[in-house]
Amino acid sequence: MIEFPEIQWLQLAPVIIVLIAGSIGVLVESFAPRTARRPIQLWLTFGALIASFAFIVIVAGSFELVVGGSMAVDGPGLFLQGTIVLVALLSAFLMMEKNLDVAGDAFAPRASAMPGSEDERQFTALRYLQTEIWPLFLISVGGMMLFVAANDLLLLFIALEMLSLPLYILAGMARRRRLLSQEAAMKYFLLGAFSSAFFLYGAALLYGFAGTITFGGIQEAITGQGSMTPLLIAGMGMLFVGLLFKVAAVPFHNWAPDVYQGSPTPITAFMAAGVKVAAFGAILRVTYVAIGGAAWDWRPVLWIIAGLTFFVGAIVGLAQTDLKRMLAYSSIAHAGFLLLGVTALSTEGLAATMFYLLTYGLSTVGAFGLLTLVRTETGEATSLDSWRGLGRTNPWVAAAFALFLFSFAGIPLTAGFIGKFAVFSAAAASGAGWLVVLAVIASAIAAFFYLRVVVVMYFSEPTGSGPKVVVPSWSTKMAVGGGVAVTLVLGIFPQPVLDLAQQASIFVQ
Amino acid sequence: MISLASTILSTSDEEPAVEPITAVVSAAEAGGLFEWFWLLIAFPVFGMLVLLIGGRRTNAWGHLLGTAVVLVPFGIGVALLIDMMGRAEDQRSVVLHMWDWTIAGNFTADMALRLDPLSMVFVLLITGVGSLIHIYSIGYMSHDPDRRKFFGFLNLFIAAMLLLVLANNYLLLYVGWEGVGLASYLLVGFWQYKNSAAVAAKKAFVMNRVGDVGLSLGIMLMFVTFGSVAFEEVFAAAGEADGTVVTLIGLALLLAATGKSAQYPLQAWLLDAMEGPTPVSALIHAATMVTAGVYLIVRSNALFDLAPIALNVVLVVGVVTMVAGAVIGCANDDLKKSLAGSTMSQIGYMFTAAGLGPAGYVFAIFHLLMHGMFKADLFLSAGSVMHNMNDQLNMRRFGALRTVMIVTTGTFFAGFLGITGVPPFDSFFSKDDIIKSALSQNWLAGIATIFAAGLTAFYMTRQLSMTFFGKKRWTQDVKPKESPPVMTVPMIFLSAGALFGGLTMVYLFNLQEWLTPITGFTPGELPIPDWAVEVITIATLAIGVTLAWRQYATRDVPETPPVNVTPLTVAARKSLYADAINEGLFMRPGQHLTRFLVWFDNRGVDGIVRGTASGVSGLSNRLKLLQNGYARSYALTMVVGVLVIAAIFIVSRWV
Amino acid sequence: MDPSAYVILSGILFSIGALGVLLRRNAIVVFMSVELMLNSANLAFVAFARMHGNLDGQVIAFFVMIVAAAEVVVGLAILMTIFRTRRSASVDEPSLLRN
Amino acid sequence: MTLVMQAAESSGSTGEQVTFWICAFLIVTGGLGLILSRKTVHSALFVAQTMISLAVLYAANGAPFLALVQVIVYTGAVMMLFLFVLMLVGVDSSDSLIETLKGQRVAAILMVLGVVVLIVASVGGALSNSTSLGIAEANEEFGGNVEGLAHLMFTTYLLPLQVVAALLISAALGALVLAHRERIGERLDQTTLANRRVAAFGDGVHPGGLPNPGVLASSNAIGTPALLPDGTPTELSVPVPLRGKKAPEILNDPELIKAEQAEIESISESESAIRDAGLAGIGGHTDLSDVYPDQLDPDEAGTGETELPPAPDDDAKPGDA
Repeated sequence: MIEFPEIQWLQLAPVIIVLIAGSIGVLVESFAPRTARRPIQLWLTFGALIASFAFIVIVAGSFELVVGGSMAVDGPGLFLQGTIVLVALLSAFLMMEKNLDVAGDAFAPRASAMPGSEDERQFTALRYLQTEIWPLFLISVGGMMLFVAANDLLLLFIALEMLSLPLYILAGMARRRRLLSQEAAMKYFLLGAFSSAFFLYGAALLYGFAGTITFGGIQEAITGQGSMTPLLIAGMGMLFVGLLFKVAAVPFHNWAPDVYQGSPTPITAFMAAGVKVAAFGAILRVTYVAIGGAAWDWRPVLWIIAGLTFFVGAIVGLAQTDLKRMLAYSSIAHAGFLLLGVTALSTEGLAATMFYLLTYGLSTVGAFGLLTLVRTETGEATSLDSWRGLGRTNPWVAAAFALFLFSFAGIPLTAGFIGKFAVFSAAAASGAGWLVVLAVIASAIAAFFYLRVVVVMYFSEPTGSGPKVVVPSWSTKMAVGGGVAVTLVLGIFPQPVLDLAQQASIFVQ
Repeated sequence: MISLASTILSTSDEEPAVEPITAVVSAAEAGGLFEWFWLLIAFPVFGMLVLLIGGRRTNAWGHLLGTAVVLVPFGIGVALLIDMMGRAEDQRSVVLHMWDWTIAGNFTADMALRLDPLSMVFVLLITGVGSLIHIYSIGYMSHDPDRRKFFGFLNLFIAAMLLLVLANNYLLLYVGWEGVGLASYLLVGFWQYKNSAAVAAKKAFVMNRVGDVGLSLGIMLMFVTFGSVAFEEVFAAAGEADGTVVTLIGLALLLAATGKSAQYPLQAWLLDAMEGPTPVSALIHAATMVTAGVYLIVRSNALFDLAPIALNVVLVVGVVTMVAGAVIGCANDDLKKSLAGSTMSQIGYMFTAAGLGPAGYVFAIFHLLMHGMFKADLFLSAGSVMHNMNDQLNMRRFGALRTVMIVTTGTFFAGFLGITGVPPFDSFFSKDDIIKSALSQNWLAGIATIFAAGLTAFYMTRQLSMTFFGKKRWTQDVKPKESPPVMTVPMIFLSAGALFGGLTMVYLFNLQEWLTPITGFTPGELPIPDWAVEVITIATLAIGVTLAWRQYATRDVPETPPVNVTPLTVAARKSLYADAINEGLFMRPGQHLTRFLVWFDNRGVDGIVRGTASGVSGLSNRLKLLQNGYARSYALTMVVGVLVIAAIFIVSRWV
Repeated sequence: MDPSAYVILSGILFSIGALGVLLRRNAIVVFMSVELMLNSANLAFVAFARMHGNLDGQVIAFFVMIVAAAEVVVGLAILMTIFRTRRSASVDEPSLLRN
Repeated sequence: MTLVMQAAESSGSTGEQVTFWICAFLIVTGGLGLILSRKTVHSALFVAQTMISLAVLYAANGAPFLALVQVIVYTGAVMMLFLFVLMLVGVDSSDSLIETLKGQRVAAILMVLGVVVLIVASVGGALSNSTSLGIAEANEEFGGNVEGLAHLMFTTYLLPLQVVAALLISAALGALVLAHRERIGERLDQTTLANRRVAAFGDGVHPGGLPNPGVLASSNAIGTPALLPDGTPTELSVPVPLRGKKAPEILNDPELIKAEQAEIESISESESAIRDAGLAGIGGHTDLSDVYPDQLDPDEAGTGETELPPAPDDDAKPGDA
């Protein structure tokens, strides 16, 4: 007789709400009349995200494994789930923007219509919008929330695919420059599937090593390890490939600039922020809970990868002239700094990394949001030249972008500074002082390319004709404003959130 | 330089003749009037916010508000000074806690302000000179449509500078440090429509960033080593720390200081920064911001005392800049740029003094204070000239201005007396102290200071005579007249400072005694008698003045620079080839590194692979490799990554 | 029989799959290679399940099949959109995005 | 299957050995075949071979359920999907096996060899003296392999089972979004097309098929016009490029030639009218508002920058000339 495990509905509610809303969204697509779909989807999406956040607040303080131990509901999980929901909210504000493009939102009217075809022209003329993006988006958010809470390798793998598959699709749905967008989807899918094969094989080897796939079980097997250590090492290495791919760590970073550039910008924002938060959540849980006992083995790996990552990100970023690509390299560099926090393997390191993720995630969405504003007739103008003299022509846009760049560069009184400081000091305390010195140098290098943009915006003559800043609707303003607010407030009064991260920094075993 | 450094090392080990006074670092809690010293910062911040947010609505009265919010802190500063003077020596340092800034679990940066005799001196300098320059700017900028914005930026600068000197830890200091940098860029680039101004702002921006990297590195190292960045805790813990680390911190701070104070090798931006409005040059690039580096070093004296190597580097940097700046000052025909060279040289004096360790910290600050007054005076006078000569700055087009600009001539002459060190004016005291101190510690540095004093006399006499004496060499269209009182009155005040500041500080106030609790003081022993030093110095001055006077006042000055000149003059005119050196030394290698890494990331992997595959093939094949963006290449990189990870595992476990 | 034989076979299969991804340009072949890699992981799971004497490995293999099926669907859909636009199934063809 | 199962039960038997080596051979050759085949369809068949061999090995390892699922899902569904797409893309599409990325091939082989060495070494090192517990006991615990799996799926792995549903939904939805071509406007069924053709007949466009060249004529060469029942030749039956070139006996008279040429002009115009009518709405150059005026939502249609172009001129009446 099967005894069903107890299902902790309350603790599961944040995830379930999002996933169910996504499923309902699919039904809406099937049954609601076409004109009613968008409002229904918007209500559904925002309602689900807000309700999910509310439930996260309600269950805050939970500390248990639920539904037979597959999933952990604990401080880090909930903190990062909250972060993901906030990132998703801001991204959703960007996705619903309809005022920027003369033809509608940032997505192709029908992704199935061939670029440049008569069909596409007709769909555009009819002002069709692809409302299926919303259920896809929600399922991806749900996957991310599971990814940071998964407590065994199977759920981890499923969550990985769940967050990725919708993103592969969404990446290929840009309204403008569709060939680039489709190419981005193709590359992202191909390399993503390749990396998840490595991930899965690593999981198989870890299962072979431990005889179980729960994180706790693997940890136990490590403490009592016998002759099977080679399996553990190989398993960890291949697992890392999958996880490091998602955070775009060097040498698994190649996809990021291409995919970020090709995807519709709201999706790039969601990808750059959300996937990074989720993947780092998973990396943290895996390293702390499952293979913490083998830290002696994997720490050097992460140290070297972190060093490579922030140096390549910072140095190659210098040569970029496209802002989207530049932000991609910036995100690579940030992945390096975050990995440094992971290697700390301490409560401080955990809290610092989570705080960093929160600030980085929200300001990244804001920064990409600003990229959608500067446009020409044919879409966004993301080359650095298009932003010349913006400080004079559009002081607010320039100021907000400068603030984000300052935060990315880690200049004091911005949230980025606090995050970097916290991560660096935690890493230094764990004995990676030399790497912290390198990281400071790398962030100084990175500061050059951030500040170059500031210089271009403020000290260059605006180009007379060419790209213009389009006035967005309230929703983009919300997204950018949210990013600005977080960057400023957490830069000056980080205390409460730091305390929260500190309190939340214990994993349930 | 090695011989110089070793000389310094050998002398600094000698036993001091008199018992040294060590620095006191502990501070009392704020109380009474002292609880309110945060208002010093609050006023200019308020002014800035009103002016920048208010926009055009504040056009009518913005400049008045901007001036008032600096004048009031000056009043507060004077009141605080009187209060402080009434206190016992160990009660003069106060700390005001604002809020705790927890940055990582175990680390709390106490966001606190600190007022002690050292910062008191700076507060008065900043607000005092600042007020006068604000008043002067009312007249100087009266025709500019964006005058209120200018005042907003000036207020931002004053607030950031006050924060810099009032911070109680390096982190808050860093905030102020970035703030003055920001204000400086904004003000240098204020006339953005001038391309040269925009370029200059960019240059200042980039070179300052190099220095700022030093500061952030130093702060990070401090935190890693001492677990804190507060002055008192760092200084207390520095004694137990590893000497190498302290030396590294010292060098990092020095890098920051050279960037901000335009010392070699990061000096090049200062001359270009003269593109900014003249009040900016006077306030930021002469009196206050550029001296922040000196403040940083003197403030960190407890660290530098433990790092003799770093201190020696400070000395070397100081001596080099002191002489080089003076040479640039001698050759430049642009009045403001010549003054900028002089500023570099004078700050070089301060660095030299600071590099002497406890024997010189006090004199570095003393000279800094004097310099703040006479250099501001000189710049404002230069601005007055420029204002009336249709914004020309070429001294070869001046001459005989004493006939039409009597007040300006007087104030410039007062500045001249102040800077050259004619007894009994400002530099006579401060420079004399530095020369003596240098001679007592290191005869080479001492001789350099005397030589630089002679150069100072030469270039100042050159400026004075080319501008105000000799024959008229004006262009057709200028009709110079005296500036309005709103400009001349501040100049007169500053002249008074330039003339009598030294006397006051020595006989009435006794700055040396006032500062020693903070900086410590170790008197040195002179190798030759006191009077002999003074006689030699004054003789050198006299030679400098005479040479310049004969060259530029008694003979005709050609209107175009002579071509057949010595190589030294050519070098000096080109700012000692600073730009070329910078380009060769920093920019080129940086670009090459970047290009190489980009190339490596894109094509290097393929390139290596190809090499193993088919050996060395022709360049034509290589060109095909330049295309990438192929998913399969990316996948290959990932597999390489797998092997890299495996290699690290194997190496770290079994090797 | 010794489980290591099965796992080594799976390792070889995995590598063949990886090689296919690296060498073939036709996107369909590349996808099939990825499927091969996933299948090799399944073989390892099944062999390890037998070694450890529990069914967890088999359940995971089952789930992997589901996920792989979903992945194939998405991948082929993306491939079809690209094919419709460019009339080519080569993964090298789309290389507009690069430095 | 039963044989294989029995082989598995008696662990270490020669039966399993034989099974393993045969399947291993098939698996590896299948994999290599995938890589080395020029034709994509051959690759697919090789993959199917590998998949089925794998199913056998699953069975040998005491996983009969998985073996069946492997056959049904992979060879049955996934491979069919692959083949289906293959047919769409072009079944005889073959890859040139020349490597375009310099050094990619050698590097890939070297790197992958490295990976093989690593896996084999670590697995060999770890499992060299391990003991296998055997799956038989676990299979029997709940009365069978399927029951055992079901038990795990509905207890320990309940949550993965539930969320995998969302994954499938998103995959299906995603594929629909990319692949489903939505129809705008009315469906072009036979009735509509016939009605349209008849309506065009009213304007003088011939509704039916055109007569073939040479019908009832003396020669069936492609340039010879057909004869109408009354015996007059009709140029309509001759392919357009050939018209007017080959009609030696009939069209010698210049008067007749002139008349004939006038007719030809009117005919080619009427033909283009036919083409327009037939292709409207399928992707020709006809405007949408003209063909489906009722589909335009007045609220949404008129507001955009992408204004619809003006209606085309309907004046191209065939009979005008």
